Amino acid sequence: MIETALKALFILLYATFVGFMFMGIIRIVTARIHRRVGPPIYQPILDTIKLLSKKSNITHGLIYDFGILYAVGATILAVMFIPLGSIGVLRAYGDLILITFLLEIPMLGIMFAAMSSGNPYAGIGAQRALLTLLAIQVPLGFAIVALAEFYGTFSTYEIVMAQQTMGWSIFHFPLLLAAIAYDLVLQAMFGKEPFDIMIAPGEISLGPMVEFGGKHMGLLQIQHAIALFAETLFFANIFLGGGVVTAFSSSILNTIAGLAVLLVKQVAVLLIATFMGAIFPRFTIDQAAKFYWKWPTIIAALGAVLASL
Amino acid sequence: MVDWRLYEPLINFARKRSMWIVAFCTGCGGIEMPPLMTSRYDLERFGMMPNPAPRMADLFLITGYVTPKTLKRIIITYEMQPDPKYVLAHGSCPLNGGIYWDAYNAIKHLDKYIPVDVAIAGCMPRPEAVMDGIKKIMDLIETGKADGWKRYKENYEYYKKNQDELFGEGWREKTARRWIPWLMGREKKREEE
Amino acid sequence: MAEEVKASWSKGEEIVRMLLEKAPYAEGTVRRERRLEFKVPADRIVDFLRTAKANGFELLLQITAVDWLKEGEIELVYQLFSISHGTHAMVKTRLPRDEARISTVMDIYPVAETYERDAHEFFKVTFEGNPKLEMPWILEDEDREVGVSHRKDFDMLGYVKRKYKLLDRFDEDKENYVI
Amino acid sequence: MVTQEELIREARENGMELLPLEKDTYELFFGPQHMATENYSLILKMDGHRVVKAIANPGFLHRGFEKLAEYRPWHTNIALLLRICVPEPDVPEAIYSMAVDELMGWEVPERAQWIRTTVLEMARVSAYLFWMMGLSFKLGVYTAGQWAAAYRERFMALFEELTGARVYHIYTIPGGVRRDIPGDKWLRQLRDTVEYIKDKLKDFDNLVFENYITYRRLEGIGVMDKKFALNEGVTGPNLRATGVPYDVRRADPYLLYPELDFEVPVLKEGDALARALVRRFEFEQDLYILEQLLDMGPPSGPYKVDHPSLKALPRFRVPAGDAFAHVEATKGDFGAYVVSDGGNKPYRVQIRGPSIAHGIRVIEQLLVGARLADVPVILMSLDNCPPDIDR
Repeated sequence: MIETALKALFILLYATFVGFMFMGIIRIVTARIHRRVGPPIYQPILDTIKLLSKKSNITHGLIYDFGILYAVGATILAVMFIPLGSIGVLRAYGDLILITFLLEIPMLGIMFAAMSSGNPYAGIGAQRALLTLLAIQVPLGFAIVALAEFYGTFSTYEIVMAQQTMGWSIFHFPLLLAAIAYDLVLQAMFGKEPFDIMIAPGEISLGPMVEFGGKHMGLLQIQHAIALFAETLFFANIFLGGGVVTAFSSSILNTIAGLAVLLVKQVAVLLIATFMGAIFPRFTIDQAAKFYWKWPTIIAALGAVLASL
Repeated sequence: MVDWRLYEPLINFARKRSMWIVAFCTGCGGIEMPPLMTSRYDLERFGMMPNPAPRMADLFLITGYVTPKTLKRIIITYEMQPDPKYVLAHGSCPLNGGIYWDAYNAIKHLDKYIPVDVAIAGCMPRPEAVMDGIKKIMDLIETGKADGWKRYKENYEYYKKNQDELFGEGWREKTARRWIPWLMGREKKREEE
Repeated sequence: MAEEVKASWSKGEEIVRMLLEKAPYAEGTVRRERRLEFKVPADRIVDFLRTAKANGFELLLQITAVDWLKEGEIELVYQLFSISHGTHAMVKTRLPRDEARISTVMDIYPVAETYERDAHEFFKVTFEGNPKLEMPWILEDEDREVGVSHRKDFDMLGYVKRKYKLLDRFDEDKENYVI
Repeated sequence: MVTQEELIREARENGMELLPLEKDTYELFFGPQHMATENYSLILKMDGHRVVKAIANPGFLHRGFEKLAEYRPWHTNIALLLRICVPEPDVPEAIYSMAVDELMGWEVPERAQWIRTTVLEMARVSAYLFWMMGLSFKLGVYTAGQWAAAYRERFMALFEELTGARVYHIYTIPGGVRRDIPGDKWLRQLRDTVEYIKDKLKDFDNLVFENYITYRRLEGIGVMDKKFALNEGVTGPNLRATGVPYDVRRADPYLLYPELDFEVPVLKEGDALARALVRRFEFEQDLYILEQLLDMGPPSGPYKVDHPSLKALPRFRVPAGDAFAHVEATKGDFGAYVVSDGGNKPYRVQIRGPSIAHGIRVIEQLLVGARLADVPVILMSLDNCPPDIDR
């Protein structure tokens, strides 16, 4: 029992810290593409400390506070379900679908809070966020179905283990298609161009986040960090082979090596998203929905069909 | 109870190195903001970035002259920002009117209406001068001397008196309602017919 | 030299002659190459602008109001530009200063609505038929009530002193200062 | 439970008026504290994400230039009037100086004309780079925007060496320019910069102007036709995007433009994409003009008129009369109307900014039916500059 609690604590701390580093990496890499120096890598941590230390001079009621906690809680729960190398706390038979679902829940929490603030920009942002969620469901579902068909299981842990013998998922053609579709979906989950429609600073002033100040925004930053970690980790696990290392005799060394392998894969996923975000303008919401229901859906569906054959 | 004063240096360091700016071009100094934020002078090195929403911003850059019409919005935006917040007046015009010293529609002394922490003189101040001003405000934050937000609370009567003298009593409601008849106008006429 | 200048002016003279034939109530002169000037009585301005638009003056660039305090008149200058002729034309008309009323030219050049709002705000010229004159434009309501305008008799320095509570150094005679 | 009638009656008794709210629409205050508008406000009535009605609310930048100019001597006004157009402050200087030149009856020396033309073209190029930055930021291609802002800095440095100031140059004065070109080194630097920017133009093409998503975003929004544009006083690239080849540099030539060889790009579609592309082609033409000017080289001679009144500026007087001068700015037709009564101060100065036509009626009409996401893009494609409107 204590061991599990310690594991959970470790996962939480590790996810938060690495998530913040990921946010720093995104900012630095973006700055280098812009030919700038960019902030130090620990900048997001400073931002969060500052935001948490601010005084709140306004609140919009219970839902406004609760929505944020809901988002943070859902993200932490998602992290607990994803196998982190050989460390895992919660495991369920159908956790492939569960995790996919849990990774989208935070958006709903943010939306509750945004809607209760009464700011029209937040309302528009929440509408856009909902539509984006709706748009990414279809390709996401097909990608998950392709995985489940190929490996014959809904368990993330078993998929990771199967990849150790069969090779990474992306080396199988049907799953490569699913991975491409999932990567396009990730772009929207990270909130990067061309699908950063819900925040769109030049259009609706950060959308749902427009009313959050001080501690609310600080908690959202933490949530964002953990979510970034969870999303990249999930992708690395199901498509890039996960981080299971059995080369060393000591299990601690194996774990550390597994984490390092995972870290490299996660950063790779992150960099692809950053590079894509740097060169594309933003879609409008209707164009984005049409796009998601067209190309990624076709690709993912093709993958699912090929996987089941 | 946790003694938060223990963490004061860390918090002050975070506040100093992570100032988010309200994206509000109040005057011609707005033209120097893009060079400051982009590749040439890159203020993101110091953790500063423009933020579209005033609710999570710390630093209010008053870029250039301020007209009464803008000042109303500046005051409202300033009051929307959560404490602690800092104001940096950019250029000669917020100091004493600058080149608009006899203009009927430019504020002459900004610090009568909202507290100003650091003022940068010049028209227009070079980006280096702005960076110098930002360095100054960072020092002030570290030593806890950037207390404009406290002054605004303590001397609210004084600031409110000056604001009311300039705009007339009840200017907030008046400004908020000013456009309602024109937005609704056409519909109202149709009902009368 | 003089003949060359004359030759380049001849096109302008042609346009003036053509317009004056259709609008005999106006006076027209050629100021220089590509600059024409017309003087029109205030009650015929709509007719004249309609004629001008039909004859190639497509763009209305600005409506300028000039306050001639000594004469007690306000001069309105309609800055027209003709893309087909490549010529700028000023159409000038004069109104009495106390009761500056003129009919709008919105139905000829719709953009005049904006310019007329501007002239109404700063020179208190009333354009009959413009629905948006009373709409808030640049000035705030409290300034409008006090009577801020760009007319020559508006005491700007006194107003600034009263409004912003400035020091006495602004009393210096501004006629005599040295740069 | 309180009924609606009771509420209205209670409000009337307390001296208030309740206006009927519509259920389907809501009001959105777009600016002035907004990233897409530069201290300019739009009041939008929205139905979902479509705009039903738009009202422009200018005046946040009004300083009363036209009144202030009557209180300042002729030369001091240059330091004042150039603040009207912040992205290209050389244009108000140039038109005011040209109008005063006409009143004085001065023929500006050739060297001064060359310098003025070069400065105007440099201002155009830097303003276009600034516009590219704005468009990229509004579209979301932050990379291109950052690059454009960095390239603009090269022109800022050149301006600084020529005039001594980065933004407000106060360089063109009646009768010529304030000081001479610093030397051949500056000309070489200008040529290098022009070649560098020309080289980098293809990066912008790849990132913005040939990008599939840009086309999707810009195509078919904010459409104007020829008749509408002429009626609404639209000038500059916005008018040329509707198929009217009106360029002040061709229609009413000034300075050295009659001797220069350049094209006036014209497109017919009249939508935001056409406006953006016209600007992009003009940017190329401006670089070409700068190259031509550099090939021509500055003619020798004085850089300003040799006139006794220029030596005692407080006594500088202008004969009575009026003059109109206009130039082609990146935003459109920028004009100045100057009236003198023979005194040492102007009797009346009116500056005609192109945005006074674009920013009020045109925007109010183009925005009806647009999506909220298109609002910043339409604003940017018209290159609306609020200080022009407010003055």
